[in-house]
Amino acid sequence: MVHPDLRVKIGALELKNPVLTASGTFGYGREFSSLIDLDLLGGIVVKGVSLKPREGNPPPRIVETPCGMLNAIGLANVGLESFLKEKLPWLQGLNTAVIVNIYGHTVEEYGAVAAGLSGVKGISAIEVNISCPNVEQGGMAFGTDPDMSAKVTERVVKETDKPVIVKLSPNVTDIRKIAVAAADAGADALSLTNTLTGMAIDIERRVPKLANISGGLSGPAIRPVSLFMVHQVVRAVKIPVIGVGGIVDYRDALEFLIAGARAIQIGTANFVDPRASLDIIEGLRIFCQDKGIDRIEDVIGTLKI
Amino acid sequence: MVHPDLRVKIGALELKNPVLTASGTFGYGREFSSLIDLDLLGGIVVKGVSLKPREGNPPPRIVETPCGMLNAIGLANVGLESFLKEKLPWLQGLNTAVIVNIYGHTVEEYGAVAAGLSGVKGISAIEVNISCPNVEQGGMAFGTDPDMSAKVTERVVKETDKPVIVKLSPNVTDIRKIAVAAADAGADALSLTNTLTGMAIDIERRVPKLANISGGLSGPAIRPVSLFMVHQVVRAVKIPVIGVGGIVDYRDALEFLIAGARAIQIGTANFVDPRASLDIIEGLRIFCQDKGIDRIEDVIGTLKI
Amino acid sequence: MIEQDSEIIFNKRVAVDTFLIGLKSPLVAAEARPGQFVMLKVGRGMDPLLRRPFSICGIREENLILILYRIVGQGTRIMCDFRKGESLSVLGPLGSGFEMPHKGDMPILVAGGMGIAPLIFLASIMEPGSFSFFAGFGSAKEVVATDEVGSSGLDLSISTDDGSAGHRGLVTELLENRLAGFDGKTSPVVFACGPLPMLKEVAAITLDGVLSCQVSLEASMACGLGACQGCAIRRSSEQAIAYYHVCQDGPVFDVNVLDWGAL
Amino acid sequence: MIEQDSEIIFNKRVAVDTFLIGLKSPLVAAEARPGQFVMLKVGRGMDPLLRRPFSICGIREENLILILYRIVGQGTRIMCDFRKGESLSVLGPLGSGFEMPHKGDMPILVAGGMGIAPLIFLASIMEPGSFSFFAGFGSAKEVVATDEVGSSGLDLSISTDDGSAGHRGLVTELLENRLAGFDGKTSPVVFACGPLPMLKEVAAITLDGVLSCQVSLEASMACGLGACQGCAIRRSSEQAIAYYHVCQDGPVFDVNVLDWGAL
Ligand SMILES: Cc1cc2nc3c(=O)[nH]c(=O)nc-3n(C[C@H](O)[C@H](O)[C@H](O)COP(=O)(O)OP(=O)(O)OC[C@H]3O[C@@H](n4cnc5c(N)ncnc54)[C@H](O)[C@@H]3O)c2cc1C
Ligand SMILES: Cc1cc2nc3c(=O)[nH]c(=O)nc-3n(C[C@H](O)[C@H](O)[C@H](O)COP(=O)(O)OP(=O)(O)OC[C@H]3O[C@@H](n4cnc5c(N)ncnc54)[C@H](O)[C@@H]3O)c2cc1C
Ligand SMILES: Cc1cc2nc3c(=O)[nH]c(=O)nc-3n(C[C@H](O)[C@H](O)[C@H](O)COP(=O)(O)O)c2cc1C
Ligand SMILES: Cc1cc2nc3c(=O)[nH]c(=O)nc-3n(C[C@H](O)[C@H](O)[C@H](O)COP(=O)(O)O)c2cc1C
Ligand code: FES
Ligand code: FES
Repeated sequence: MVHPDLRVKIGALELKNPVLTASGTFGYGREFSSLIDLDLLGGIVVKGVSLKPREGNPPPRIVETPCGMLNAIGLANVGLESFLKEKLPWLQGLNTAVIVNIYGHTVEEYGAVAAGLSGVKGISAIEVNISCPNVEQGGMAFGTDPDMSAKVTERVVKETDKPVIVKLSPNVTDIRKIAVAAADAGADALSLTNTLTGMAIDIERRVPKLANISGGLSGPAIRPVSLFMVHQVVRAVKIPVIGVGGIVDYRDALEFLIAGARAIQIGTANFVDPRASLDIIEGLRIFCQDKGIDRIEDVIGTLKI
Repeated sequence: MVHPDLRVKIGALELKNPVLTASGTFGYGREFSSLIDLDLLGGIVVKGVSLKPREGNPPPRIVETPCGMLNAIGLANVGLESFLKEKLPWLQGLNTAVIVNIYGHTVEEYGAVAAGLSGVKGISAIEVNISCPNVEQGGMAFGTDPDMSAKVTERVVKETDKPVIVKLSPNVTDIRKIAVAAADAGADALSLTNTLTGMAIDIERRVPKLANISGGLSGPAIRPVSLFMVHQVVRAVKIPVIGVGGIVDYRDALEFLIAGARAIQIGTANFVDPRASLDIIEGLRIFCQDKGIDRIEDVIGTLKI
Repeated sequence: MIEQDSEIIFNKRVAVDTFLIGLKSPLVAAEARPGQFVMLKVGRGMDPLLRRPFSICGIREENLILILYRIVGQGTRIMCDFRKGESLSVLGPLGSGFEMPHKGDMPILVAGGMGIAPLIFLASIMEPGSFSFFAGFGSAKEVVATDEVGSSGLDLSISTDDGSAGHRGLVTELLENRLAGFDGKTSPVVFACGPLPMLKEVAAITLDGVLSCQVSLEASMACGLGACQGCAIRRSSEQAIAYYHVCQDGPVFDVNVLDWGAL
Repeated sequence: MIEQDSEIIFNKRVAVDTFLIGLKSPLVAAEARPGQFVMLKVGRGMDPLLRRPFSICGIREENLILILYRIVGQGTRIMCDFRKGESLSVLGPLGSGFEMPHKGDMPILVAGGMGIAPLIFLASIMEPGSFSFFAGFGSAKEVVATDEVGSSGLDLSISTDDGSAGHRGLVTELLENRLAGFDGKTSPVVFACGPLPMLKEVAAITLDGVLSCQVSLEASMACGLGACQGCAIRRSSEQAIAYYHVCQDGPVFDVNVLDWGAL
């Protein structure tokens, strides 16, 4: 049997395989470099970068929940300048797609970060995290409002020459509305989902377990929710969709690909098993071989309903 | 140490303890009667009753997911008439609160079921499931729209003399809006949450694992999401809130009580362990004893933030 | 019906990927009839979450229930690591069980794979020699030796898909051969359990020949108690409520009451 | 740093609710320094999901790492059931480790409860008699005998909260007594690990006395690699990035660099 072709295209972005690591769960790649060969990955989505450095939320920042975890890191990051100076050069030495996840507190900030990454060598695409609080609009998240999602998308697309992936929040009544808004505003692709908002309480001390009160739920627990949203969005927009949420093995990855995602991201699973993404790539390869499938592209969107 | 007082009041409804069994997970009570003493429960919420009998969705109807399960039962039930004739008489023999969960496809249907239960002996309250598709409005669920939620609530309140509990869907951008709408429309209490919508795919056959394509996610996986919504709603409305979602032991129950829920419902845990609700009652009792708490009421809403 | 923590008395491999577990569950054992099943809590944490249904394969020494199982996924993989002395929550006995054959009937037991489990229990309470027992497996290494499962002396005719043991071919062929030999003096009554394709074939054969036949079915289950309505299966007749619940109305059904086309 | 499946060579109870597990992890063992830790995958399914951090308590026979742990919750309860021959994924060695004392320093090791684990490792590579070692426990039945953990001959002074073994009172009292005895010729350097209240007291004592002191801290961790930023802990100084990450910048910190008020 020939070696199956795992390459996928996300619009203009070509990946050697459909497996990316999710933002915030893989640092800047380097943290995992002594454990796995990063060049085998389809790509790395780095931790969200903001215009200015951010210290993040006070601890405790994480807590485990059944088959999942809550995090309230608070988008701690080194900021655009340090990212370009201290983190990017190392990433440029890799032979895999590097996607930079960005966020801002205002449309302008999003634009400024996108502009700062525009034209920079070694960045394959920009992923726009629109699931963070919008201070301008009184604390509502951009990602829960179609108009604001469109505004952010438009601005980022205008400011950069890179493919723009808009990352959607699952905490909405109808994710298709946000998806369509972002697509119409010029997004090249969508990734979904980010975390579901959740909470846990310390019953002894009667305080929230996270200093931030609530946090984002990730891990296998949320997989059915993310998968359903991917299923819905794939049928609502024409641009490519990247599936994220609770994927821990190649079978989970296949669920998203079959539903129509053109690539997938591995988040929390990286903590459980640093080799998870490589094992998934290997699993997809073997699956294709066993089934006599030449190209992983032939699996994408093959759900029968 | 004195015996702690576990009684709680949900408006006019008095419960011997805050532990109810959740609709759809406990049948009509009788299914569990040879396993546990139902009279020890705070109450039983029976399977959703509709005006006419419903056969439900084709199988497969359930599938397990990490720390949870998806169900697409399709609200199979015997219908109002048979419920009153065949199921209720047995329930009337119990010494615990019986709450009847109802749903309809139109506002009128909700009203008709509520009217049919009005004045009937042995029914302590009505729980209105507004998380099902609204055929009149083109398939959107009542429970995701504040106006429709208010309309259904108003009608049910008008048609019955029983306390009305409105059960909210978590599949919304801001559950507080729906909660406020239902409260303003006259609901006596709210219960939340129902299931999160999710999906699973059979990768061998490339079909959804549920015949209905999507289903409702329940179980420990969703607990952080339900808890956060309870936390939010308790702070947004003045009427009592009942917490539901992923509770499997007394510690989970305490998280909801501390967040401000005045009672809790046990759903999926009944399948895992038919004694779950009784163990939770016992756990709450021992917790109170150990901490020297006289009344469980003193635990409710004691979250420090 | 009861839910009780039950001590594992043994858990031994009896064929490839196939184990027999003995659970000390006196109250379940006292009530159990062939065709009934139990729901076992196999996970220690909450993953896997739900109980797993297993037919009762036999009762030993009044208080032991035997379960024959094959490793197919997460839950059964956990089970095979269980050791003597550990304990497990057993919920049961559940479901309806087989209706026993009448005097003068000639019972024919037809098993596919793990479908042998409830039929071993059924056979164990019937007169030796008074029935036929056919069991199909994939290959010789999957064949469960009946003396391994405490039913020594059971006269079993085996088929395997690859012919590595017994008849080469389908177990339904053994059934058909046997039926061809009937003289009309005794009436054959069929008891079948196994994978769906096999049961469909058994249904076709017995419906066609207007023979009495009971099949034991599987379905995804959450409660096992008739409470969740998760285990629905389509009835043949057109009635207000179109579904049976496998856990409560079954798992054993008369072949006539099901909508075989919808299965 | 490496991730590898490691065979369990033994897993024995050494005090009440306290176990010592020996894992065959040659690559981790080869690199490990006192104060470093490993992340163990303890769940078989996905509940519990995350790895659990444990200090390395010692290295034996070049390829065995020892972990001393106490049952406190779901993960450690699963661990204590692990048996010889099973295996476990080990990720490590992680973190910075202790900075070794200089010649002429007088090391004082101060442990509370399971905080003894990394200090046993530290003591094992220091000259016998060249340091003091104080360990506090709740009561006698929690006391870990050092020869049980392969460090026989280790001269340990014990305190217990209830006085059932050794000094009655806090282990920090033993530290204070010892410090009172210093003559100024040698400089005491303190190494401490234990529950936060104890570490705060050690910090107060050593900061007050302007003594060199390293503490090993705990935090909730997801990755252990510096990738998730989950294990943040407030720095004392005012800088652009206000947090250290316990997994990467620690778990061992100089007492001066932390914001003890925020802990
Ligand atoms: C009434 C009844 C009696 C049964 N008796 C026995 C018995 O005596 N011995 C025995 O070995 N098994 C029996 N089964 C099947 C047994 O319940 C499943 O094999 C078991 O639940 C699988 O659990 P798992 O976690 O290992 O597999 P999972 O990880 O849950 O699933 C692994 C694979 O097996 C399939 N599968 C899971 N459950 C079933 C099922 N109920 N029917 C068909 N396929 C399934 C899944 O679709 C999946 O492909 C019975 C089932 C029922 C409903
Ligand atoms: C760097 C480091 C080294 C450690 N070394 C050891 C060691 O050598 N031996 C040992 O027994 N333990 C050690 N611990 C603590 C150990 O990681 C926890 O006891 C373990 O993770 C608990 O897992 P669990 O599933 O049993 O408990 P859980 O069910 O997760 O929690 C049970 C209870 O313990 C508390 N708890 C859980 N984790 C921690 C933690 N990290 N710190 C404080 N409280 C916690 C929880 O809040 C909860 O109240 C170390 C922790 C760190 C961060
Ligand atoms: C610790 C942590 C930090 C995260 N940080 C970011 C981030 O900076 N930007 C972002 O878009 N998503 C972030 N996410 C979300 C993940 O990228 C991913 O969407 C989510 O975790 C769901 O995938 P999973 O279930 O595979 O983890 C973070 C998730 C975790 C667990
Ligand atoms: C099989 C099943 C059937 C259900 N049927 C109903 C129903 O008829 N009406 C309703 O309001 N909720 C129904 N629910 C939702 C539960 O009452 C509960 O809100 C939900 O399962 C979350 O709680 P849990 O995580 O404890 O199960 C059903 C849930 C399950 C699992
Ligand atoms: S499994 Fe719940 S009704 Fe059959
Ligand atoms: S545990 Fe992830 S950064 Fe420390």
